Amino acid sequence: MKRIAAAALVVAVALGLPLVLDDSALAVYVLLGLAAIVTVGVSLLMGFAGQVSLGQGAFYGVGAYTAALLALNGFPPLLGLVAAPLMAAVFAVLIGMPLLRLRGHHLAFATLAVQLILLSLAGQLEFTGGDIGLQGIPQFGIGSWEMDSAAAYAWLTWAALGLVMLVTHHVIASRPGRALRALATSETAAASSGIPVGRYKLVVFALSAAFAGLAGGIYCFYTGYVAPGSFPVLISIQYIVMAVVGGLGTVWGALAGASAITLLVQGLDRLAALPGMPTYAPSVLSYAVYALVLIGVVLFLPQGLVPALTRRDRTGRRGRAS
Amino acid sequence: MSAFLTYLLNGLAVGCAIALIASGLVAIHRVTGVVNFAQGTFAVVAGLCTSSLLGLGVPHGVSEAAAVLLAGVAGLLTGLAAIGRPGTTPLSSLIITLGVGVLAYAVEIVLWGDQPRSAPGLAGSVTIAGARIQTQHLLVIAVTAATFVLLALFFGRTYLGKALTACASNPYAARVVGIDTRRMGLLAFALGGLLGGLAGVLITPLRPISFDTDVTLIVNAFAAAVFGALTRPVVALGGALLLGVAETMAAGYGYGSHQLEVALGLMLVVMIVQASRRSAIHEEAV
Amino acid sequence: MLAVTGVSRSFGGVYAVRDVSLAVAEGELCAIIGPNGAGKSTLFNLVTGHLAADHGEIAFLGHRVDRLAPHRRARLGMSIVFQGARVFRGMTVRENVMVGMHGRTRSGFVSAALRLPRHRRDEREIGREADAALARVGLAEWAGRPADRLPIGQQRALQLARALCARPRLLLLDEPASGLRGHERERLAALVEELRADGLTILLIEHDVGFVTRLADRVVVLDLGRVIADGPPAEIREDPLVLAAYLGQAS
Amino acid sequence: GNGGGGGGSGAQDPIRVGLIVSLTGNYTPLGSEDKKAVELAVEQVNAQGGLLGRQVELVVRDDKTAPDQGIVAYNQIKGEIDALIGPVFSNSALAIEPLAQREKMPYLSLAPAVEQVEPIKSYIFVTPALSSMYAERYLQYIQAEGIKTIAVAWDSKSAYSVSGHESMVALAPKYGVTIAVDEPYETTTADFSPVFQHVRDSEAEALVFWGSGAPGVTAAKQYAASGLKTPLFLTASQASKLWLEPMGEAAEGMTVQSAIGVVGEHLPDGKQKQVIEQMAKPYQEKHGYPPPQFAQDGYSASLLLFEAIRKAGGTDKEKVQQALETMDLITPNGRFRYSPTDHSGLTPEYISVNTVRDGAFVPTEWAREQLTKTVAGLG
Amino acid sequence: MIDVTDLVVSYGTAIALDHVTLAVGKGEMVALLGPNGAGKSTLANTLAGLLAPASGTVSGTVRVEGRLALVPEGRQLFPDMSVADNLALGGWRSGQRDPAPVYELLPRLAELAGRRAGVLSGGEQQMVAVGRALMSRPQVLVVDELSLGLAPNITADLAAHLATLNREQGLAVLLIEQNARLAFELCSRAYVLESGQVRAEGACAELADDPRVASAYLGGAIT
Ligand SMILES: Nc1ncnc2c1ncn2[C@@H]1O[C@H](COP(=O)(O)OP(=O)(O)OP(=O)(O)O)[C@@H](O)[C@H]1O
Ligand SMILES: Nc1ncnc2c1ncn2[C@@H]1O[C@H](COP(=O)(O)OP(=O)(O)OP(=O)(O)O)[C@@H](O)[C@H]1O
Ligand SMILES: [Mg+2]
Ligand SMILES: [Mg+2]
Repeated sequence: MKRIAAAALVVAVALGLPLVLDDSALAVYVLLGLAAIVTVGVSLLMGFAGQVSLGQGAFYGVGAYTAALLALNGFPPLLGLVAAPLMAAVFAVLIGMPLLRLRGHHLAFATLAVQLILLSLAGQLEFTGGDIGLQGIPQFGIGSWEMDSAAAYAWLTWAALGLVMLVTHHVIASRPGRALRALATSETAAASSGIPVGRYKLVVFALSAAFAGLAGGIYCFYTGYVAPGSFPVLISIQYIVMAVVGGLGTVWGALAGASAITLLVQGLDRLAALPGMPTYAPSVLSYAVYALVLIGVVLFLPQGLVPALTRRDRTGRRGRAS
Repeated sequence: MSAFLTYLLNGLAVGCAIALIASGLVAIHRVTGVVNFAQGTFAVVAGLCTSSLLGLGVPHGVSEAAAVLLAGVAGLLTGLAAIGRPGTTPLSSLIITLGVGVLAYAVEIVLWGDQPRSAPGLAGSVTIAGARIQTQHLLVIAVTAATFVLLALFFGRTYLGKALTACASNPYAARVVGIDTRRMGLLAFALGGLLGGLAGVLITPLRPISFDTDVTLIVNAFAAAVFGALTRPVVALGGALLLGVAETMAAGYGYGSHQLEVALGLMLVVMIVQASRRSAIHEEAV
Repeated sequence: MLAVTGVSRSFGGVYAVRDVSLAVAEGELCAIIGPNGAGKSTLFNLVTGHLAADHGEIAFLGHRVDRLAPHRRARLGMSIVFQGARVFRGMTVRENVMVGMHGRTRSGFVSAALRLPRHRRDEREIGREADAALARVGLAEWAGRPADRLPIGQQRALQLARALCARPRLLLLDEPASGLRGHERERLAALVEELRADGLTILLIEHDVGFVTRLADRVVVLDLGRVIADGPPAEIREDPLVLAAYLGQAS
Repeated sequence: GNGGGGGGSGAQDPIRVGLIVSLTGNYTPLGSEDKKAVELAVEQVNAQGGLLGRQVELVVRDDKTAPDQGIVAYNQIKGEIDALIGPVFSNSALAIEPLAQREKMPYLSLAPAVEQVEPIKSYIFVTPALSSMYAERYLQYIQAEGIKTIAVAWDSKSAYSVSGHESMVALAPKYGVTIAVDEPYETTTADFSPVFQHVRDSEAEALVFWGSGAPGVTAAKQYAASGLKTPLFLTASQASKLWLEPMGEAAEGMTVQSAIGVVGEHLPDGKQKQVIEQMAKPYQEKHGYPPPQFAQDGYSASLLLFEAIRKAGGTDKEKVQQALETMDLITPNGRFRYSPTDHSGLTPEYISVNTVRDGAFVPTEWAREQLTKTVAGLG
Repeated sequence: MIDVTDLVVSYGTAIALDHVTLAVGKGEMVALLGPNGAGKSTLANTLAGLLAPASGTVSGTVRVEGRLALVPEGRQLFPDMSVADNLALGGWRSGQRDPAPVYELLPRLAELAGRRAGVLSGGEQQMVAVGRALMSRPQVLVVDELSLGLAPNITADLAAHLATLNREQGLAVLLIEQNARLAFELCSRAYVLESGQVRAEGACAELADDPRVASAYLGGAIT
């Protein structure tokens, strides 16, 4: 009961915030929501199914380019937004078929390589606008209604995040979710229980890609511009950091991690921009302080933020059981 | 023919430079199970440090040695952060090394500024059977060959090397037989630092180094190291050479703007073929 | 029910299983014994599909299964309890056992994500079945605990519950009693007898000769990858080949 | 300055200029130079009593070399600034562009991408010379040197060199030049021997190398070691100590383009030289090295913006935009003449072609003549 | 050799050993019985210094570096190293690196010397684990399951060998063993641990007569 109340509170705050935030805070709010969407996928993939992807940014990019290209070619934006996650998922299935034979670090490298290759291609191909990217993407809208306020994008983003979290929550607590968690420990034992390991890995890979693709679709309409520079490899690593900091293996961890990292980065940025800061303030603050906080959190809360906050609750229960 | 040889030799040299960074990754992972994302940083620190020392008039040799030692110390400090606290999982350690890499940006910018630096190395070039290659490249090849022979002997043949390997193979068992895994881990990080530093001082004359060059360095090295399952130096060397030669060959035979795709794609294919030969039951076997 | 014909498997020059043929009849409890490294576990892996045979045929319920993936064979009704503990980390005991039902239910990602009625129905059934299996192996009061923190004995019981949850036709047990103490061993034996009485076909690997003698209808002895003896327990205990290779002067 | 002497201007609000550049991430080395230069320009104008009697205040934000962070930064400051000097990373610049245009924010971009001003958006202006100008200038030089066949190497991952290469291909026939070898490479390329090998096997009389950052040094060093006799022509990205220092002796005799500001000391006295020195001297004093190209871009952008505000007589955004569109100003980058049909303002005449001599860039004979002609008209 | 007084060990909030007092004298072989989850492995790990006690003391020769060897629960080999290397590392403390004596005892291991330990069969791994512990020439050996997965003849050989070492070199042994009969045959004394507490202790002969111990550990039709 307490959990439902807490969740309801979070939802109310999330939906209420766009009403009170100004444009600059809204921009952060939207990007935070988008990062959280991708991170939920990373958390599902890593924390539950035990597969590592260092190339989640690639799916983000595929989603963004898909929506952008459709919109620029005159298709309705809604179609672009629906196609973004689908295309990302299809792409994930295509590359996943060979790549998911790899495990652990090999898979991590393979996904990283895919992102590098994709970025390289996007930077050179004609129809993706090369290194300059695609400009002038129309606003999102349905029919004649056009979405042109940042608050509307915030709602869209956070509604998508809510959807993604709900789907994830439903999946992990069900038959397919248990199968995913099982194959993370032992593929052989999972197969012996009748789980089609290869297919499940592919599906979860595609699902997490679809999340990233959805975020990418929203991103492209929100910024009106996509370019290879929007999806650097570092962004994929950032998602993993967010998932780990928030706590792998919990749905809320992704949101907590994305929020913590985004707000930390923005906070340090504001601090560095204060008048009277020395010239090296931006680099020192955004590198050194960020790094120290990150190291501190990982060292002292190795399970991540959410498990650390809810631990008391759980140890209590375990104590009673024994 | 001489064109082919040129591409081959230069590709090998490029691969060797990658291999040197990869060697540190392998050394650290083999002992601690940690993928050290700060490995590129060690090279950058050493590179920047050499350029400063040379600029101050410190002679060649001394500058490079000092820089390599400094990188070794950086490695040790990284190790203290990454594995010093008991109970840190390899994934947490990985994130910590990422953090250390970012922290290093700040230190490097304050000490050396944000502009790229370079250092003079061996000038000139050598002609081998009609193929020209920079002298510095030859030096890289020679040092890499020596390093890998020593590493392979150390890990494969010496008792200490085996004890180090045991630490990551099964940390609990290592403690059962009395190996101090933490101390061994720190030793590995220091070794990784030295290897990274060695790579840094050799590369700096070839390409300018700035605080964020570590990303480029680590990506290639990671590819090579993963090729060797992050534990086998000689296979990692093979991966690095494959990467280097594939790049120059791609450029040489008409895919100059798709070098990266060709090289990475080739590595992926080889890895997937290797993987489909193994079955899950063996990988899970304890 | 299970027919293994002329199956071989080698690992880089080491013959783990060579030219083994074995037929198990419906309802039979067949034990496989043999020295360490004789190829018993390898044979199990070949039967369940975790390893591919170099030569030979395997038929189950009249179908050739050699080319089927492990999960397909599981769905046909094979369940295995591995030699090593393979519990799923990060899941509770009950969830671990629920995984066993996977092959017998159908609701997938879509119905889970949308919480369709079918999903609810399946979840209820899975839960019921898992609880029954837990009760049967005596793990009912451990249901909510994280599975990876269980003591060895309970982990073995958990694996058995998971296997039972799949309602198999053929159950393969690889040293199920190892690590169990007198009391628990006794309970396991009783459970196996009960399962057999229910008509389940069982293949059992075990080094505890007493355990085998009590339970098995038939004992197959492997040595160096080959079958060296096959017969009722009493006969096997006297077999000079078996005495020399396996039992030693101990029995 | 015409706003000098306004001692009592403290009562008036300062003029607030936004500056979004990369202070972290890949483009830090460029962004930090831009920042230094803009700060210098602001200091100078304030020391002269400010603009229209008002002090100029700089509001700096970091785009972290990422387009989305550029948008965040812009949203943060758009309410408080009167005009914007924008990112050096073209992806960031292009991401901010539609927002600035929609909100009628006068915006001087530091990124050289031609897409910013083609098609023209009324509030968007570019300060660095476009790569097409550098391409044309080189072709003029090549024609003057009597070279007929060239090889071109270009970084296929850099928009700047991709468009430079395209312009060169498009303009070559006009100057009677054939491109015999057309050689793409990648920013991460570590070995250029294939490029040199292909040039060696061809008829090319010169190799024009498009690229910036690390490849510029790596390739030039390897060129020196390769024993290739075909002369190497480098573009303006190499015209700084960042390239000269690591090259050392090996750079001697190589041909390098640059903006006019780099060779200020070789110009005849006059307005252009004066403007260049107005920046170069204090910059050198403050930071210990001559201003690199990016610094000159930043400084030029500041001068253009200040002049526009002066002409507009205030910070009314529409008036500033109009002032920019009729701008005619001499800056360290040369003479800018923006017009409603030209938002990049520069022409190839303000580009020099130099040889490296004793570790410094010295205009070639041809360039010296050309530049003298160019500046003669400026007074 | 081993002196444990009032030992308490816990995992987080769960107490695994609750004021355990126990001793193994020089040249003594002592059995440790108890149901699954009693805390036997926890005790073994604490003796080997791998777990820190929450309170209480562990003293005796155990504390002297290199005098105690442990055959850990679950074998715990170095899976991707060869059998020979696994054995050699067993001698890390003692400096003994020649596995010949172990090969003599367990000839099967000599055949497997070059094989990766991770791909061995369960029983073969157990042999390596026991061999590795013997490599360090300990004065005290703590065995967490001796016969686990071993063929009867091998178990018998090993038991005989331990008895010989005990007789000839005064090796002290703390034996945790699933087969209580075997344990009682081999040892002179035994402790019974239940729920982290010592419930019974005494000479094996006496304990075997205790009806509760007999029914729980020796009873039934199964041997
Ligand atoms: N992947 C592998 N590579 C090499 N050898 C292997 C591999 N798997 C098993 N073996 C070898 O094959 C032989 C048979 O192993 P298996 O596990 O089937 O034995 P087992 O009869 O189950 O023995 P135990 O009773 O000890 O469990 C052993 O000698 C083992 O070392
Ligand atoms: N890492 C751990 N974290 C939490 N609890 C643990 C852990 N390891 C063991 N326990 C608990 O401590 C208690 C004692 O476990 P221990 O492994 O010592 O038992 P044991 O007597 O060796 O059992 P077995 O006969 O099955 O080997 C058990 O209740 C177990 O669940
Ligand atoms: Mg076995
Ligand atoms: Mg135990």
